[in-house]
Amino acid sequence: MNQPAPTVTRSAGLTVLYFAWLRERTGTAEEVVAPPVEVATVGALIDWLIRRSPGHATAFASRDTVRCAVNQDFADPETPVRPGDEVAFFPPVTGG
Amino acid sequence: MNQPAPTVTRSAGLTVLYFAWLRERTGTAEEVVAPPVEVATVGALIDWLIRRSPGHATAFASRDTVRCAVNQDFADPETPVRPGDEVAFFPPVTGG
Amino acid sequence: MAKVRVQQEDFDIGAEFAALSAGRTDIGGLGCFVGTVRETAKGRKIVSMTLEHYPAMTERALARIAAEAESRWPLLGCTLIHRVGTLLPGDNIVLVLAASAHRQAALDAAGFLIDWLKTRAPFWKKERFADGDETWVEARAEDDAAAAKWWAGPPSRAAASTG
Amino acid sequence: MAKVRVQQEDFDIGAEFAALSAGRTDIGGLGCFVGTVRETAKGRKIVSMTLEHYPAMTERALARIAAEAESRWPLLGCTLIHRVGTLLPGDNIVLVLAASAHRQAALDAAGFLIDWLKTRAPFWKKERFADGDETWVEARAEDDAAAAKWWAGPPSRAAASTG
Repeated sequence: MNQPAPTVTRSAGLTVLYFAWLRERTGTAEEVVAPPVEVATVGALIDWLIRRSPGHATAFASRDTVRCAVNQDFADPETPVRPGDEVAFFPPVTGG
Repeated sequence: MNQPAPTVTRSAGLTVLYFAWLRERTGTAEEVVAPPVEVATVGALIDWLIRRSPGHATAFASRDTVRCAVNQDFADPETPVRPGDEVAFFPPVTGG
Repeated sequence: MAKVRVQQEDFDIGAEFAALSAGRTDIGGLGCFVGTVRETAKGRKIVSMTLEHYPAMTERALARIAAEAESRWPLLGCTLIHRVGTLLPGDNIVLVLAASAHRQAALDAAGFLIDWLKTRAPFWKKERFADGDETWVEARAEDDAAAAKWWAGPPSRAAASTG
Repeated sequence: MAKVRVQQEDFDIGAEFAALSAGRTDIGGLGCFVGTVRETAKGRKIVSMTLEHYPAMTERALARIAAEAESRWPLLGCTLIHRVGTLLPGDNIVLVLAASAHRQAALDAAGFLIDWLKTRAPFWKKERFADGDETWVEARAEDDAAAAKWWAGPPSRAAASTG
């Protein structure tokens, strides 16, 4: 009982960006979040984000239409995320 | 002996044009010629033209590098030629 | 060497050709593609299209696509310009331009640049229809297929000609 | 519908794009190729290039090439402009431009137009070298091969994408 409780929050937050219909469904363009340390990958981050609001749950309901970039590089569910990272979620791109 | 002699020349001439090195080798850009009626195809016309001058002979020495158009359409040695036609000889084209 | 730009304002196609070839005598050909806003989308008439992008990532993604083209073809320069914001039918959206000593490289690189841009640069289009409805354009399987074909290396038509 | 022109003076690339797309909202993409005079030919430095043509035939040949492209792709317009006379390194020689609702058609048509123009339009180039020597450019087997590939119909890459 002398042991300190495990640290479950991070000191630095993760910046999460949403584009296109993910922005519309979450109602958020950018948020800084502090998930527990267990949230160490993009996939785990999504699992954690969908509990933030019904809008988040709706945005990620069809995960195979959601794309991601970590620090401005395309990423996938296994890509690690760390405090200080910028994680962006968006639909498949449609420029050109 | 009452029969008239066969007509061996035409009343209307053939216009022959030369481009690029065919023009340079024949020394001619355009000439109107009146070959005998037997000269009824491009191939026969070349056989006849090469006797006009050493320059003509040189121009047609390598026939597989000579291209032809009859009345502004690409032609080949079997293409008919008739009085009044415009027949052009030139190397393979190199535009673009 | 590549020039990449994201901007709201229109681009000047002639000026981009001129900028790429100014003072150069080693270019033999320039291949170009310009994408424009069509008024009809899936049979419905659109009144405008709004392009959103991910600013921190976009120019970097375009530069990578250009660098990939430069690694695949002997380019003497390339330009990628993409507009963002609200555009009207007939407006220019995107310009890609590739210069090379030989025509097939210039044309193939231009095709590659637009195919990869369509699947690898963070832009999203929203169409606004005459009835006020707005929908995000969905990515198309054909675009993925068009981009994927370049993984197999230059297509056979490129091998048929070097100039 | 096609615009074909043979001229001594330079062309204005931006103006040709604008002319083809002016007032139109059905175009989704324009593919373009511009050929320019390279200073080096087979390792030798050229000082000028003179283009000769067959005036009575040239525009007709260009119109046929354009018509063939229009029969193969759903084009909304195309432009072929070829310069004649004496040109200097860096000068424009030829412009081909094809507009379509979809990008692959526009790009493929532009490639087709330049490939066929190179083998079916009556132009001949003579290069003048720094030492005063002049030689007629020889037709290249690669150009014939590039033109011939279109006989087999649109290449497989065209089939992969419709837009």
